Amino acid sequence: MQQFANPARFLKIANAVLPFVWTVTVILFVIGLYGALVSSPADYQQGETVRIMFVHVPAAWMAMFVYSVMALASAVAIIFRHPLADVAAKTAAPIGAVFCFLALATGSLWGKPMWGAWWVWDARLTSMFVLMLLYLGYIAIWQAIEEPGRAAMIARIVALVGFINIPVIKFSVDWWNSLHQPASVFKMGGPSIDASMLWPLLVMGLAYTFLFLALHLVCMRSELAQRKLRTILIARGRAN
Amino acid sequence: MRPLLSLMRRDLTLATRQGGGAGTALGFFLAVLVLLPIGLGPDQFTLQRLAPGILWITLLLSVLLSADRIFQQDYEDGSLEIMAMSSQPLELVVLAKALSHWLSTSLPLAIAAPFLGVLLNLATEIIWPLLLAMVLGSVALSLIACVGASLTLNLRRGGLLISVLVLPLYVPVLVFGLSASTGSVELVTPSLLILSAIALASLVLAPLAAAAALRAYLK
Amino acid sequence: MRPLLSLMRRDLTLATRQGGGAGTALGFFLAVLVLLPIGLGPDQFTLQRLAPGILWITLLLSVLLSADRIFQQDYEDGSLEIMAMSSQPLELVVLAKALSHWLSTSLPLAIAAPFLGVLLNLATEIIWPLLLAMVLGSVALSLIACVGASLTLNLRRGGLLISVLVLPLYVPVLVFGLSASTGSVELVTPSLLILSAIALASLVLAPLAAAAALRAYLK
Amino acid sequence: MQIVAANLSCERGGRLAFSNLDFAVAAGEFLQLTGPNGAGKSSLLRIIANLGDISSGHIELHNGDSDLTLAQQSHYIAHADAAKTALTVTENLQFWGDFLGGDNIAGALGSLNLQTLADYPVALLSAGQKRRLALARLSLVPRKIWLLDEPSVGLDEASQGLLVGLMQQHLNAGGLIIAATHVPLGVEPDRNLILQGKS
Amino acid sequence: MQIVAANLSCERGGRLAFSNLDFAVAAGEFLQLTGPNGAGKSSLLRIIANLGDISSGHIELHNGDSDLTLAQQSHYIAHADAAKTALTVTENLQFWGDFLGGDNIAGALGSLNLQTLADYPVALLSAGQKRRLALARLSLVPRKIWLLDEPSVGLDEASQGLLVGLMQQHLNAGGLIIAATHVPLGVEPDRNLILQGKS
Ligand code: HEM
Ligand SMILES: Nc1ncnc2c1ncn2[C@@H]1O[C@H](COP(=O)(O)OP(=O)(O)OP(=O)(O)O)[C@@H](O)[C@H]1O
Ligand SMILES: Nc1ncnc2c1ncn2[C@@H]1O[C@H](COP(=O)(O)OP(=O)(O)OP(=O)(O)O)[C@@H](O)[C@H]1O
Ligand SMILES: [Mg+2]
Ligand SMILES: [Mg+2]
Repeated sequence: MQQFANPARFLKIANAVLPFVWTVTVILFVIGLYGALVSSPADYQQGETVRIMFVHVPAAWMAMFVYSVMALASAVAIIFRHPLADVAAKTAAPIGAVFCFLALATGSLWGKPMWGAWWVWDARLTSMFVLMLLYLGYIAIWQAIEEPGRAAMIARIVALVGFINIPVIKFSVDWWNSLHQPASVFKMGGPSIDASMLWPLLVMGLAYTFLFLALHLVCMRSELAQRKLRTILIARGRAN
Repeated sequence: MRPLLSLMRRDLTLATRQGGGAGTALGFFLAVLVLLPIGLGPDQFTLQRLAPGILWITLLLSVLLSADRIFQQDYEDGSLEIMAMSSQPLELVVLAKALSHWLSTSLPLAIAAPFLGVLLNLATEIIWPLLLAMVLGSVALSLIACVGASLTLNLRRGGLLISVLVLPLYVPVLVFGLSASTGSVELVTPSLLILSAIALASLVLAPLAAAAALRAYLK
Repeated sequence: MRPLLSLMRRDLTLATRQGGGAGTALGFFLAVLVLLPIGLGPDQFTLQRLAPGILWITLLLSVLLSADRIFQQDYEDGSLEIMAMSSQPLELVVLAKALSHWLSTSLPLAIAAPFLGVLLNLATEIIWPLLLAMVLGSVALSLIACVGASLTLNLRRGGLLISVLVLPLYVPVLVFGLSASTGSVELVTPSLLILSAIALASLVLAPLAAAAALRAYLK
Repeated sequence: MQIVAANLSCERGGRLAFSNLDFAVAAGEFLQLTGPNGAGKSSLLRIIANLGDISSGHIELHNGDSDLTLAQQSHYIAHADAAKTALTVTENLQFWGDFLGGDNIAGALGSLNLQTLADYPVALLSAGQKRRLALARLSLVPRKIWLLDEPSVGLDEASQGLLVGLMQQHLNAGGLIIAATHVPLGVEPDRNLILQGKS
Repeated sequence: MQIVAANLSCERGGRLAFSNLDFAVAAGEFLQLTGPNGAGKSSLLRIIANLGDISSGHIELHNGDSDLTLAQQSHYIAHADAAKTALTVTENLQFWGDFLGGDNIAGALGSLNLQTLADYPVALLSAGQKRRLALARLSLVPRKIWLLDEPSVGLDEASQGLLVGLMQQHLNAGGLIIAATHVPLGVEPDRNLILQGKS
């Protein structure tokens, strides 16, 4: 893993794979959206609104996935002192926040017809809301602390401490009584939703994942560029 | 005028640089907003009925806690002494700091709160009266909070003591703010007028009280 | 052992001398307790039903806000540096400070709260389960608050940022604490066990996290 | 212009810091306050800056600017540096300039050669660099009266030299300086007031 | 016992404070750190006290107490006084005594004659009196290594004399002192490390 340590090499790799990642993303979205909007039937009770699912569910998955990535990166940063880990965690946060917001927004759009309310305080929605807060808090920390090294360490701790929330979201529906759909894809004994809906859902999930990968690489690249710039400026300030 | 404007500019800069001004306050607002439904139970109709009250209380707390250290830093690093020595009346200094707190924190919250009411599915026709009442009320809230902050300057546990002193003063704002925002649908209600009266009164009285308290700490 | 005990003694002394330890916290508790019924409407039955939730939320906020500067003073006057240099592991220092905060503030609140419930005409048979749950929960609350305090050490606006970081962690305590105190009349419920598990976990994990954060600020 | 104090006494924390103090300083003069810790040097300076209470006696400014108080015509450099750590050196000076009604930022930076640090956030400054920023206020806004509490603390040799230069210049320009110190400042005091503390 | 540093570099706030520093101090020796503001004196002391990060190089303690770290065998007197204003002088010393494992309160009070102030709340102490309280820690708990950051700041003549006495005594007893200062401390340094800052 140390061979990626050197940012220069990372940049080389990133630049190499990015075009590939982008193309895969586009292709997956095309297939997924076709499956979601055209081939799959409207739900017999939910009607056309069911199609929101193909935006909502993957977004929700990503919101949790990205936070886990942040937590993992933070752990790596603490254990292996890997120079890129902090950059990875820091740049993942805003992207994850957007996914989280998307899940919340589409969810509440879906909620209006389904539950007759934009928002209900059931376990999953609440914990998802809390996840949004954690994203905001994490981002705030990076802004609030001037000294980079210090900010990095504090941010790692925030990410790891907040990770407790992820299992809570995943299993909240089973713990507390909830209006929300129980897990129907990732659960014991295989998925329980119709195949015609399942495959587009999974493809969309994959598409989202690649989208994240692409965006993440781009953000990491610019973050590294900024840090380079900063050190140069400081060196100049030191010189005169 | 220039001195006070520069003071406001400085405080606004500081608010955005350290701990992100309105952002953090908004975060706190949301955090409390999560706790209340969990605590009070998720029942749709109860929440809808309680929504305005919940929003007002959350606003009160956010403003109060965001203001608790408004003078402390200036006191500890000696800036306050220099301002007190200058030819600027301390009352105006207080007013300037209070206004920049209002701009950087209370006003954004007051504007955001009614729309966050969606989370408690607040009845949509209340949004506008609520917005108006909160914007007016937030002026009073910021100024009263400043009085509390000046009274508890550099006390450890200031954060709590200030609440004990200030929350009672918040009661009128809460009462009239609530009735202004729930009482009726038309915008201008008697309560709203009383609320504006309170806001104006605090604009005059709060700086006097706060400045006096600050002088006491400086001597 | 002696060093940590002396640290606890010192913190308890300070808590009583500056801003009056439990007194202020209790004041804040009461202030919020007055505010909530005004905001939520004085309707007896609603209040009675909401009483446990209101008490829990007020407890959460009081503990959180009383702890927000628990490390700040030691950091600013250089005491923390000397403690970090000493042969006492920083984790134990944190634990000692957390415990003295619990003794001086959280515990008294947790004991007082159920009886203050009468103000909201809390059903009397709930008092004891509530008391038990709150005493247990307050341990977790104090420790988690310490983590937040260490993360936002000496950030201006720390008081708010801490809430954004900590309140999410408070949610489980609130949920299980609430169901432990309202769920049923017999004392030992599953929720109570989970609550104790949370308390124990935070006893172990919170000092680790807080100490790491403090080290980051000292370097 | 002259500052005259007649049997001044000061009580702090219930104890008499000093009593029956008499002194007079005229324009162009430098009054140096010395004496053991706790003798009341800082307290005296705070009193002159109208930041402390007089228990008895009085202190007056003769033929200074009549529509300004003594404090309003004075610079007071205390132990605290009155600088915001989140702002850069220039931003801090900019603010004090606007607030106190002066705009000689370049001069202020130069006076304690802070030019190279102009764009650094104060959080990153060392003890002495912060001190220099505080002293830069002296050249930022012109004031007739300087009240300095241990001004040379934490300054390196070079900066101490600069400070001496500033003080000399101010005295020659008809300014008035009252400074408390434990170490010789390098400027010959015209008058020396020795406070005898009991502790 | 000996402290040895080999091409030590320190980066603070993204800038290099100093680089490739080499020095060695043995028991009974006094190493004096001088240099312009921002040269890195305080940073170096913090590094030795394990309160700062080393960017490169390393620092070691040879044949000291093997089961204690360097920091654990050191006293570090920084600019902050590590005293609680709500407690009295004695209470503060009492606490540090218990915490650091020493009990020579009387000796500590005497060492900087604080006896008369013993029962004053620290809130009522003057700048130099607070400083003396901080320095009293040196005699409160015996430690082989003293790290002093501008220790004489704010002390009156008498106290400066006491400090000199303490340092001499410590050196004669085989102690080791590293002190940063801008003014001569009154104790002849065995080694003098001059840090060249650029700003
Ligand atoms: C703002 C409101 C909502 C939020 C925050 C939200 C959040 C989530 C989350 C976090 C997941 C991922 C769960 C997991 O992978 O275990 C999810 C999945 C899902 N949501 Fe929502 N949701 C919301 C509203 C809705 C609504 C209104 C519906 C439709 C009635 C809905 C239907 C689903 C379905 C079917 C899944 C997939 C469950 C699975 O396969 O695991 N959600 N939602
Ligand atoms: N904030 C305060 N409140 C009450 N009393 C104080 C305060 N500060 C100082 N004192 C008392 O007033 C007396 C004079 O203090 P002051 O700071 O003026 O002494 P000083 O001459 O400046 O000493 P130093 O040389 O240490 O600066 C001291 O005895 C001290 O106990
Ligand atoms: N808290 C800090 N964070 C980041 N950088 C700092 C910090 N404190 C000081 N620095 C930087 O590190 C360098 C060394 O600072 P340091 O305090 O060690 O200097 P010093 O030699 O002690 O100066 P002085 O004589 O003024 O005390 C300075 O250039 C300063 O800009
Ligand atoms: Mg003094
Ligand atoms: Mg230094």
